[in-house]
Amino acid sequence: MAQTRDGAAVAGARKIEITNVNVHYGELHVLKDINLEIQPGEFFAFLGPSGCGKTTLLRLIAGFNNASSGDVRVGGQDILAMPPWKRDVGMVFQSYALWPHLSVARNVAFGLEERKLPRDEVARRVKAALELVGMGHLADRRPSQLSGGQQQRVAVARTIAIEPKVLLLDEPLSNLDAKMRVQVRRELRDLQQRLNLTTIFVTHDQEEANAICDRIAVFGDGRIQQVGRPMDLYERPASLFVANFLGTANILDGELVTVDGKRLFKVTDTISVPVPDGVTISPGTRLVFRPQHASLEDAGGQGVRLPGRVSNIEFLGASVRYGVMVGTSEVLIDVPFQSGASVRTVGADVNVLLPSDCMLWLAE
Amino acid sequence: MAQTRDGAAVAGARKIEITNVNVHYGELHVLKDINLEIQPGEFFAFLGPSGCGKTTLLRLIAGFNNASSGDVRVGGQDILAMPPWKRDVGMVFQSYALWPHLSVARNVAFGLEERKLPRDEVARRVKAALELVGMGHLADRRPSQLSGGQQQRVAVARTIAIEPKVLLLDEPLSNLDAKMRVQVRRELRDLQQRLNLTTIFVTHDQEEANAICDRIAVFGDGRIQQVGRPMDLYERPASLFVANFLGTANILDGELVTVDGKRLFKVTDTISVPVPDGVTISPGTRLVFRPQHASLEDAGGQGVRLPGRVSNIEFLGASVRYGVMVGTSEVLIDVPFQSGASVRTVGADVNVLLPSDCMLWLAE
Amino acid sequence: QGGTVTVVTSFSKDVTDPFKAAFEAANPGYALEVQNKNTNAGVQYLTETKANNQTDLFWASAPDAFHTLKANQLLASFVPSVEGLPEKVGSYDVNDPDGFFFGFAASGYGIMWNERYIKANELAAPAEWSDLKHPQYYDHVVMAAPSRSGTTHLTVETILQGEGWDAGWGTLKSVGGNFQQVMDRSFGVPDAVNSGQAGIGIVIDFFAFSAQASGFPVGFSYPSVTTVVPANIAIVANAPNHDGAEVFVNFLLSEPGQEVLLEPTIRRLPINPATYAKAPEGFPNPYEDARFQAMINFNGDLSSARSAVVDVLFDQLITFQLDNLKAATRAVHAAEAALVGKDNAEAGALIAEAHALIAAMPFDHEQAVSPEITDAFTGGENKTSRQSELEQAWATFAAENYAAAKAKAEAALALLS
Amino acid sequence: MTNLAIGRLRRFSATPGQMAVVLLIAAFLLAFLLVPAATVIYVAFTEKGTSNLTLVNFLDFFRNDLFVRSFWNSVYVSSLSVVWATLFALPLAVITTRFQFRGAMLIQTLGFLPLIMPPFVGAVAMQLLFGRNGSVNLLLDQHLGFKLPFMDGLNGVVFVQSLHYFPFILINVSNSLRQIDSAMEEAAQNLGSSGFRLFRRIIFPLAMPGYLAGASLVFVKVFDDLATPLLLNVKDMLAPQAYLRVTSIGLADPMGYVISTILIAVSIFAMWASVAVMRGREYSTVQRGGGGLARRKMKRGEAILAYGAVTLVLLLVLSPHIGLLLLSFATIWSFSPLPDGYTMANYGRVIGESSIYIKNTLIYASLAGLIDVVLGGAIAYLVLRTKIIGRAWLDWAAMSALAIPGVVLGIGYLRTYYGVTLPDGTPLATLSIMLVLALSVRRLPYALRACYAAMQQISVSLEEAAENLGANKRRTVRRIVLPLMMGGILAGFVTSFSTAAVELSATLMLIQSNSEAPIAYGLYMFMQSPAGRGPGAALGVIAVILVAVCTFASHYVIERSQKAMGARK
Ligand SMILES: Nc1ncnc2c1ncn2[C@@H]1O[C@H](COP(=O)(O)OP(=O)(O)OP(=O)(O)O)[C@@H](O)[C@H]1O
Ligand SMILES: Nc1ncnc2c1ncn2[C@@H]1O[C@H](COP(=O)(O)OP(=O)(O)OP(=O)(O)O)[C@@H](O)[C@H]1O
Ligand SMILES: [Mg+2]
Ligand SMILES: [Mg+2]
Repeated sequence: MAQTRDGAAVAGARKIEITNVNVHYGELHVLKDINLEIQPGEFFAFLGPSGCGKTTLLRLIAGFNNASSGDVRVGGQDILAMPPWKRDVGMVFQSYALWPHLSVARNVAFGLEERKLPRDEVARRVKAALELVGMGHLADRRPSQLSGGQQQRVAVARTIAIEPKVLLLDEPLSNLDAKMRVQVRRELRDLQQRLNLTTIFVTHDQEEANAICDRIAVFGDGRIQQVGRPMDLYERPASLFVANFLGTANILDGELVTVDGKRLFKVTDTISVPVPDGVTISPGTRLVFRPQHASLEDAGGQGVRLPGRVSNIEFLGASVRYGVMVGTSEVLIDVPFQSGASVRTVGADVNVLLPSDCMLWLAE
Repeated sequence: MAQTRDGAAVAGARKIEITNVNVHYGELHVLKDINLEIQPGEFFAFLGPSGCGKTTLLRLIAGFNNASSGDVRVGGQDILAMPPWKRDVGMVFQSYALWPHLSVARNVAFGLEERKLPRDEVARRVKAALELVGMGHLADRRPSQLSGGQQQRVAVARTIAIEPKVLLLDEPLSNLDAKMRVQVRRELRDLQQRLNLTTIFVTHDQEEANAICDRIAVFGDGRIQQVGRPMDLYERPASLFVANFLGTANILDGELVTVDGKRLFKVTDTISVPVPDGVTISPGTRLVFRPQHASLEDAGGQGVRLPGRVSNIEFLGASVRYGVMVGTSEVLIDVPFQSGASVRTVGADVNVLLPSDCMLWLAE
Repeated sequence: QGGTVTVVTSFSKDVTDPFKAAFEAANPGYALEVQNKNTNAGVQYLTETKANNQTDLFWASAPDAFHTLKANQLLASFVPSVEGLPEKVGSYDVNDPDGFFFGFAASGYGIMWNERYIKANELAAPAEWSDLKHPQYYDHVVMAAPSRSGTTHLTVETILQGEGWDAGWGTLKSVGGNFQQVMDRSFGVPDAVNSGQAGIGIVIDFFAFSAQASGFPVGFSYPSVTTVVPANIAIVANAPNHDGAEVFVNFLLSEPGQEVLLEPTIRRLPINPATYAKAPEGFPNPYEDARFQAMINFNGDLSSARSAVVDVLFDQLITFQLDNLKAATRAVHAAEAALVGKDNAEAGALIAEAHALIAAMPFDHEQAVSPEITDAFTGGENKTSRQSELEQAWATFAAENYAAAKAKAEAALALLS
Repeated sequence: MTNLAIGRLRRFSATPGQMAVVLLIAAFLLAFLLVPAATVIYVAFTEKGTSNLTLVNFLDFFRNDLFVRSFWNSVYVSSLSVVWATLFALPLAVITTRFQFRGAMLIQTLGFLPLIMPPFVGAVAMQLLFGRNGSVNLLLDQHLGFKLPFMDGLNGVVFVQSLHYFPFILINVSNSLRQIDSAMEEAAQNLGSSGFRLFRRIIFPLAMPGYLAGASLVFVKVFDDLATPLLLNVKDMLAPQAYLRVTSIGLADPMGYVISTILIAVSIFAMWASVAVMRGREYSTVQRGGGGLARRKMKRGEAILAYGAVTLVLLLVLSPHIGLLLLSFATIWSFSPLPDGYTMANYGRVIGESSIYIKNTLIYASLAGLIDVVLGGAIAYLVLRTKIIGRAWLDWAAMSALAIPGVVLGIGYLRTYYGVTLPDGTPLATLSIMLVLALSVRRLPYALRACYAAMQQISVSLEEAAENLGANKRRTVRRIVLPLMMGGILAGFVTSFSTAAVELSATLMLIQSNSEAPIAYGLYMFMQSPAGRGPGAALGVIAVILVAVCTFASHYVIERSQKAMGARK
């Protein structure tokens, strides 16, 4: 399980309270009644589809958007009336926003110089921040002479150099390769722990969110859909939207029928799944399960068997993802990949084995 | 296994041949002796750490960099002397490069208008391209009114709208959420198949590269380290660099000792691994294996057992990643995660079980 | 049928418009096309366009411009049909002896002042040239540079010929010590006086008359020794409408043409004596007023021989040395004021030396026309140094003398206090 | 080896289209600037009275105290004028472009007016207000018993020049500021920067192309300007010295042209220096899609301060126009704080004749402005976006126009083109198109610098994207570059247009008839007589209003296109 912090407020860490916030861009209602409480020193993630308002909320906290209503408190202080430069909220911009006229080192030094730190202190911290993102050797370049990923790392370094009390990271690792990403996010996590920063991290990489975040808020359509610890969200999504958004989910539509007093979820005429007791099925409720929770063997084991035919095979590295036509829907099944193990071929008839404790019954 | 194309040249598809290319930025030698042949209609990926020269090579093909030596042929034609606009090579820029003064629709229409297509044809194709990336409803916005991911999708739409013979995609999906990314990359793959485009795709997401690309070139330090089909690269990396870069790899250092006439790879004083016959061990050779190829049970099974202690646990969604201290190195072991299954705790003593056919012996 | 008569002139709209109207009314079928350029630009324009001349007439004040044009064969000779025109006005010939240009009006030089200005500064209205040397006018007087204004050049030359080379320069420098500024165009002088930026200006009469006519609070007086200068018109060589040009010249010299000069916005002295009959009360008449006859012998040849020398001398000794000259003059004024009522021979001698230093000239009147010097300005063969070297030498001479004069005056002042 | 050579070759080669443009521009500059100017200025290199080539005249220049003093005076005045102009311009530019500020457009227009001060009238009006017996000093003397020498000596020239030419900085900096992606500012604020420090460290450096364009124009223009020092009767500066020498009859000596040559050399050096400062720097801020161009709201205190500053600066810089307006309604204004009486008669006198002047002015100035932005844009593009050999020479040649006095150019035109005639015998030089060409050559530097600054701020990747989608260079320029630098182009057009509208010296030399004359010529004719002063002022007011309306219109367009670029919020 991911290590989760116990959330105890450490001296200096700031709590972020967002109450009933609404944000409009002109006519467009972008954030709708956002309520969120982020604990002091928490590493918090925003997840959500493209364009759902994550950046907008970060910009609001940093002071670059106006709320049409609602309150934002940081460390107990209402900050909406405060100018951005007084908030001590560091933000890594999604667009980097590096200054083209300054070298990498001077970009990073900027915030420190604004804080009037002594020169050698500035130099030391610039160096440290750049080392942290593996950019120490390019300190004298101009941003335009850097690759995309290098620019992104400078943007990260520039913000963490000032060690703000609140750190807002807007997809700070999207243009980095996996190795670098893991490395930088570890460093970020360490820094956050060491300095006890309250951190909000926007990412599209769920694995990343799971790996380093204490809690996650899932955004959808300008609202917060669910807030919780990574595993909870994955295991107990509150809605179809969340289930679907967090990791791949197979979703089977069907209707409730009662045969011989037993409740069945009828997917097709020939395929039905028994509904466990205590589950309420209303119209619109779907059967949801994860690809890696089902398996393809017809070997014994508790659970439901759905007959199907392999329609697609994708190699994911550590596992093989089979697309299996069950009735008219394709479900995805991940099978761990073992070197030399035999791989089924497209068109093969298989049974999808579904452990009953892995079945979720969710409505929109 | 991923479906691979058979690479037969279909009419119209262009082959890309890169011969002995060197590129400098001033003094900096960025690309070193690049040789690469990309088959007509192939979906080809560039993988490599940040700053290794992927974008540089794409820009060279598109006509925005100069080679200090070497040749680039597209469809048999030397294109280095050709101006960019005659190359029919569509590129999605890593920085998007959307035009701020034009609306989304006009951004996308640009290339079509340049081709002097009739108006309704332009409108139709703009619509189609925007729909393809899920941006149909925002056609009238200006780029500055879009979220980061939306901008990125417009950049993709703008390039695919012109259906160029060669498509260069420079991290076109990095700012999209997983769902959207899967959807768009499917569409890209379909388009590529349908129009038989030769496509180069730069990505940092190895899963992505594995899932949709026919072949991958791994870049490192301005050179091509290895070219091959995804599974081959994963299974048979040519070097430590590639093994390490493609997916997580556990790397154990050690030295060859011969005990009782049997060759052993001595990792620590107490831990040694028998070296299979036919493997040559030179100084610098390491033992490499993938986290998901090892397991933690001490249940029977062929292979090598390394004693260790759980030092870290990370939840990855579909599986749990254990860090296990073996001697002085930490190795990572992925164990598929089953809801309700018991999870080991940090500090527990375990054995790492290593099937002998999963061991790789690689030098730098 | 008469066609368009094109005239290049330096006269302002206020002058040309009434003439245009009167001429076109008197000569139906003719149209007067006025191209307004300042005198120098006009001369240069004619010079540059001579190959394909499109201009019929050149019409301006400064006689030297006409001399230049004549020398470059850019003018056509002509005998006007108008009768009864005099030969001379004041000490000047009215017309070019060779018939290349004709005086159509005369203007006298005098002193113009702003009534409000002199009242506010408690100055007396000056009447004579010599008054302008008086310390009370320090920093109140303006004048145009002779190098920039042909009419001013004539005035300077008149003074030099009238008083002699050394005495003339002495007067000029004494007055110059009271200058506020030296203007680079003749109209700048009345402009400064009209607006009250300067109190007193040395100007041609009509500037003052027309300013008075426009309502400005200015006064004007002719000094008892004054000079009157003609304003001229000439037909350009190869004029496209030569006949029309002749018609205009004749009109200009005829009575109807001359009467236009009496308009309040123009106010120049007609050249045709008959016209004075129609002049308003108090209008000066150079043919009867004795003051204009005072200086009879104006040597035109001498004037043109040394014109460049005089202009450059004026600039180097006064215009570009104004700060030094003023500083010396101020010191002398202070010393003289302190000396009043005291008997201090030593101080008196020092002051006299200071005066002499200010008045001193780098060379005498004979050298002024010697080929060694004049050729430096024309590029002739006899020059011993280039113009720029001469200028540098004269400027140094002036600067050193003024500094020395200042030192002497200050020494005198120290003795007196 | 050969490959390497090909690589090099590729880098330096240009498309045939670009070559053609270079040749065309070079031909234009040669025909309408260099050759005409050379026909006059070559005298500098000859011995007087002969046509022997010599450099002795330049030696004389440095041996002559007056010239050396003039040189340093000019340097002093130009440098100080840049400082003051900067102080006037920056607050206006920042407040009106980076903040939500009511009346921003109006202020931009008003701040621009000083540039369109017609000759003579401006100086007269200034003297009436600030002269040693101007309104201010008369009032001071009356009430406080002392006077301030605003307009005396070199510092007077600095005062007038910085008021006159600060719009160069204003308009170019404003345009640069408009181009700065708001994310640049936000990132700085996020890191704790605000207020003046934010301006000094981020905003101003990013607006550097515009500032350098403006400041170098001010420097060079003041260095080369002869009218203002002469009208203030300061003669020991370089440009007046050149003018006095060139225009005095009988002084056909080479020194005037030697000074002109030195003026040109200094101007080119200053331009070179301003470009050298920017070399190797990046200013394009459009990254990853661009964040839009937000304008901040001002807080109450800030707003009061801002309005106060703006009002103060405007009052100061518009004082000549206020004076002009008073003068145009005045009966008599002499040695008094205000005119004696007011009348409409001056307007009555000019209204009839002004329509022809207005028409001509509009035609000439807008044609000249158009030619200028076309040439300026093309040169800027060649310099910044291509590697064609000699592109910098085009730049410098065009800039040298600043230093060539109008009379010299006018004479040069007559010398070069009067002999050339149309089939019907009309000399080429008498066509009014020649006047337009002369005006456009003289104002080309303004448009060029504006276009140059604008282009420096456009990210090259935007052009690359267009080429990648099949647009060739020409189409890329038309569809991407031009729209993006529209603000700069308009800025250039407005400066060229409005200053061409009041240009006099070349006009006076080339104008052929009243019916073809522009308004500046009309002004000149009036301002030569005492009675003409009022009507002249009235005509001046008409000219100012006319140009102001055009300026306002183009600001309106800039503003709208900026809105279209999509401001956040
Ligand atoms: N204009 C430039 N001048 C000098 N060096 C440059 C320039 N542009 C890029 N580089 C350097 O060249 C190298 C390759 O850059 P490139 O953009 O090709 O990397 P990349 O593989 O695309 O990296 P990323 O994944 O981070 O985008 C980098 O180390 C970068 O710093
Ligand atoms: N200036 C603007 N004017 C109008 N709408 C805007 C503006 N900026 C953003 N939007 C819209 O607001 C919504 C939220 O944008 P936001 O940038 O917060 O999304 P996001 O969650 O960060 O998305 P992404 O993951 O793609 O970056 C989007 O639908 C976007 O189109
Ligand atoms: Mg975002
Ligand atoms: Mg890249």
